[in-house]
Amino acid sequence: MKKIMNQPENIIDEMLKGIAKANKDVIYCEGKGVIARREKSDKVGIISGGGSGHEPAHAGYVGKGMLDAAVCGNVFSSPDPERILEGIRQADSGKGVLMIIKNYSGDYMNFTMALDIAELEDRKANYVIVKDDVAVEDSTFSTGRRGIAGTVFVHKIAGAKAQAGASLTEVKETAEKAVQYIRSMGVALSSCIIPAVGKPGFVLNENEMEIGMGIHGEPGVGKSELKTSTEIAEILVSRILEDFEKSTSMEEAEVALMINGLGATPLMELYVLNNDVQEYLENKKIKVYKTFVGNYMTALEMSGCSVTLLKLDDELKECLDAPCNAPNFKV
Amino acid sequence: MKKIMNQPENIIDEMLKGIAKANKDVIYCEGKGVIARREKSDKVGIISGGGSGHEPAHAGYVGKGMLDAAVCGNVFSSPDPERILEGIRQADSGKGVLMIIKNYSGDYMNFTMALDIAELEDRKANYVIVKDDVAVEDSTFSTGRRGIAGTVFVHKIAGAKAQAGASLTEVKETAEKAVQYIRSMGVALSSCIIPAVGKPGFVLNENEMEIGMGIHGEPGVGKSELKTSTEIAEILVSRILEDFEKSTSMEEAEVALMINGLGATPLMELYVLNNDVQEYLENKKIKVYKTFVGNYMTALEMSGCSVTLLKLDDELKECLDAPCNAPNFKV
Amino acid sequence: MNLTSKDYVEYIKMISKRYEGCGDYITSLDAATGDGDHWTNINSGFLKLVEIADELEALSISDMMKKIGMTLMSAVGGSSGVLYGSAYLAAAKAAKESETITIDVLKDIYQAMLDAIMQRGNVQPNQKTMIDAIYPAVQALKISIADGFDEKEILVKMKDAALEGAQATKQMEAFRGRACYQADKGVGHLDPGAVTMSYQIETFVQYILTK
Amino acid sequence: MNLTSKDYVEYIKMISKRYEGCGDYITSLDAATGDGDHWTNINSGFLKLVEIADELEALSISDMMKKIGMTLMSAVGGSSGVLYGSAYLAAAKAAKESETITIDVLKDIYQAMLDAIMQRGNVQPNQKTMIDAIYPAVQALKISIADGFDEKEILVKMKDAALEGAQATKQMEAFRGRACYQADKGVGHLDPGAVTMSYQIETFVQYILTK
Ligand SMILES: Nc1ncnc2c1ncn2[C@@H]1O[C@H](COP(=O)(O)OP(=O)(O)O)[C@@H](O)[C@H]1O
Ligand SMILES: Nc1ncnc2c1ncn2[C@@H]1O[C@H](COP(=O)(O)OP(=O)(O)O)[C@@H](O)[C@H]1O
Ligand SMILES: [Mg+2]
Ligand SMILES: [Mg+2]
Ligand SMILES: [Mg+2]
Ligand SMILES: [Mg+2]
Repeated sequence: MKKIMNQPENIIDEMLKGIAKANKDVIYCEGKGVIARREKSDKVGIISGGGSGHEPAHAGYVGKGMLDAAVCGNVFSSPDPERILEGIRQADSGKGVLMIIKNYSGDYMNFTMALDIAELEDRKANYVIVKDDVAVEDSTFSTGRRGIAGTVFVHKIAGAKAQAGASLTEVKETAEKAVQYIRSMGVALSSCIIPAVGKPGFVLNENEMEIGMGIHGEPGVGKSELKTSTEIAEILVSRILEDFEKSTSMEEAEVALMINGLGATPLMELYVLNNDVQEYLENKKIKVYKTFVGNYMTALEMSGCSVTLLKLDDELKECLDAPCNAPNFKV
Repeated sequence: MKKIMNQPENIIDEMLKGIAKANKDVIYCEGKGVIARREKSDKVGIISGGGSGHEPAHAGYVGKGMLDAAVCGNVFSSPDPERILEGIRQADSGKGVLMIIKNYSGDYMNFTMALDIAELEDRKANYVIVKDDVAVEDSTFSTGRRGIAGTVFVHKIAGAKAQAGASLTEVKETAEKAVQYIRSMGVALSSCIIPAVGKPGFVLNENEMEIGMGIHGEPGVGKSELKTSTEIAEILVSRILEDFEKSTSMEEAEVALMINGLGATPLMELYVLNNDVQEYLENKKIKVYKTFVGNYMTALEMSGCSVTLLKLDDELKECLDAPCNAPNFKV
Repeated sequence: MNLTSKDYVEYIKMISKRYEGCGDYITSLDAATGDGDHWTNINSGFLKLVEIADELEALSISDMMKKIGMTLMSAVGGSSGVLYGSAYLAAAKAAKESETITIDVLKDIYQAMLDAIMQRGNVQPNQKTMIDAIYPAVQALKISIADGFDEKEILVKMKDAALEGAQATKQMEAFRGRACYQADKGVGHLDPGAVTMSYQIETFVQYILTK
Repeated sequence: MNLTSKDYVEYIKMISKRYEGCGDYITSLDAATGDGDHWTNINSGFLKLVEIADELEALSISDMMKKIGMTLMSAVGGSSGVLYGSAYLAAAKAAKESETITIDVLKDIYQAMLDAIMQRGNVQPNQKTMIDAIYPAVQALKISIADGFDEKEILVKMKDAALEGAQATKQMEAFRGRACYQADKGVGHLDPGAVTMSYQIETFVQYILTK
């Protein structure tokens, strides 16, 4: 575990200071793990957050047209309700706040606890839960699917809707629609080390990959020998499309595509994969409206990637295209 | 060497296809390694390029306000003159083309050879050579300093100047000024593997770092034990400032700062370093006008970082702030 | 039994000591099925309580429980922070009128804690969580009070139920939390949260019995 | 000697064969002081020439040299592509009027190649580059022609000078190319470009002498 850092226990605080020093449009609420927009605006507030280690998620998405605040916990650890409450306060202009939660029970519990307290302060707040990872079976009984890179699209959609002046109910409705229309899946070529654990969550041989892992070093649904980019594209996209088809037709669909790097994978490889994914989609007569290639939702120094599709309609397109000033999602 | 790819010999071609598929504003000139803007504009053309493996450099900087074309060779291998000539042709609207060359003798020879041929075609072209790496002694006798991450600032400055309608001579002059005002230096925590070589250019123990290495896996000026972020900030910035002082005063200077990741280093660490670098600069009473944190000039899967300072005057500030539409440098 | 705030704080110190001594073991449990931070979370939370022991001692039972809840919630983070936080906040409500902790107050407090965790976590027993230690303990407590056992017997039955419950998680499949993403749903591994919860209850009983 | 284009193409085939056989060795030289691709570069370039052998054979000496230069420049890439490209383009100019390659034409061709590389690379002898093989070879060629040696002796002297020159790079410090970024400037290692250049010259001489 080799890192550019000082005392490990200060890494999140120092990171957040570094973020605020890099971006004059945000402030860092020290001791609260919150990065918030400096400019307050008269609209529904949008916040997101969760454990750290996924940078640029979530602080890199704070900016006009996207998030009003990001609440950051320790590495892969949900922030506590007090921090989230601070995020809600920062984002609330009186029109209410929408919280975008990734579907982990730790996040769910902390965010909803904060919501309970916020309501005691007479604040309006509500939430959507992103569960885009099709590697895991969906379920209403257990926690079900994880939220992974697709969350970034929900930030963008909700942010644009709020910026356009929609009410909390409307913003939530559109964000919910986006959640319904997003599917992701990933493969890892190497794991990552959570400082507290000190050893990787799974170990891969030189010619192995892990299919369908999460973004916290937890193992996936299975190992396989390392496949070519063309094969990886097929494994991921076919599974995603299959899952879409259970609830919505993908015939002649238009989509936004995200090829997301998990942290240590060179952009070169992400572009090679993009080439294969787009060819696969073209063969399936699915039209790619917009493509995003880069490190959007990472897992420390994990190498590998995920593919996300967001099925678009006119409203979602408009939200996706709306101007955005967040450092890591400029439109 | 684990990579998301198909046949290794096709990786550059497939990457460039993937880039063109991700960005509808550019075209890929197949067989020529050139990514060029689709929209041609009546201004001085700006091109850059070199070996691949530095993504998003250089194709990610093709866009309105920055490069008109990027010429891409094989991994860490200069593109040949024919490819560069294609880049010149793509960028030339009749007002001439400025080539931004990183100071490697391979690049220098291929770009100037292309320039000789371009002149036979009655095209006006000229070049600047970026040599920002203060780890290596400067020299008029040998090749001297390498060009590294600071090159991205030169792209931006020259691109803005050209966009503003300046002549080839004027664009070159401003770009030269930027080159004079840029210094960089880096450390690596792990090396990278050039596919053709199959083994890393240097090997580091678990508690070692390499100071002042280049961006091709070549070793640096020395190894040391792994230092803290605060110490790394001091090592790099003090050396950069010392070097500035040889030719220009840094008292009360204003600078643009780039904290560049080499490919596999999590953003978290880059922000921690940013925090330390900015504190160091504050103590030295140097004002940071703008900060860029991210993977701008990488070396495959190398982990580590570089720090770049660009000393600013009014003209350079204006150029830095000018709108820019390149996917990896949106302003 | 008849505990004051001062007594409860003594117990907090005792459990914190115990946690300090079992770091590697608990960490290894969470590393096997989760993200490995459960011990760091819970240990840092109780260390924080020990730091503010003087302040806690001076409070009423209810206010002390509330302060413990708020402290754990913000100091611990993750899943267990909010769950313990919710539990102690609920305990504060249940103990609103109580000047000391008698066996009946204890029953109300534990019941409130159990309900709060089940509600916040949206879990049932047998889903491989900390509930599987506290749920059987509360059942044992209620039944043996109703059956008229003496206090010592009641407490021992409660403690045994908690320890057995924690051991039983080994065979369970996880439905919540990180373990449910494992291919085997964590079967074959103890749930770290259930183990630390059983320590809470065991140490509490030991404290009273050796007092 | 009196070589036609066909002869020269036979020599190209011979040197390409030789390169094919020494991949590991040349790669290890460039891996030690550079980026390890020199053999891939040069080998792929000459394979390309062998592929278009029929086309080359049919050209005049000058046109053949030009075609070789253009082909190497675009097929090889890196430093050696543009250097060999420049060299052969210069050779094409020098051989403009020549129908065959005599010893005097050879002298002009090699001199032109040497000048082109030195100019394009901005290098002098003793700077640890391919120049250090071709420069002494051209010197030997010129002197031994002037001294009136017979052709065989001239060729052998030229070849020996090239081989010795390549060996001498081991002690030199690099001023250009990647080796100059090494802390020791590459001292103690042969320059890969000088070695492959010496093979060019040696094989050329062998071809003529065994023809
Ligand atoms: N939804 C839930 N309801 C009840 N307990 C839960 C729930 N989710 C997790 N837990 C408990 O929390 C423990 C893990 O706590 P901890 O490691 O501190 O948090 P995290 O899982 O966020 O890293 C699990 O062992 C389990 O007992
Ligand atoms: N400026 C130069 N002038 C002459 N020869 C050079 C120069 N730079 C490099 N070389 C030669 O090129 C060889 C390396 O070629 P190659 O590995 O194909 O290119 P690259 O260095 O671009 O990877 C060196 O060994 C050296 O002989
Ligand atoms: Mg955790
Ligand atoms: Mg090379
Ligand atoms: Mg945990
Ligand atoms: Mg080389």
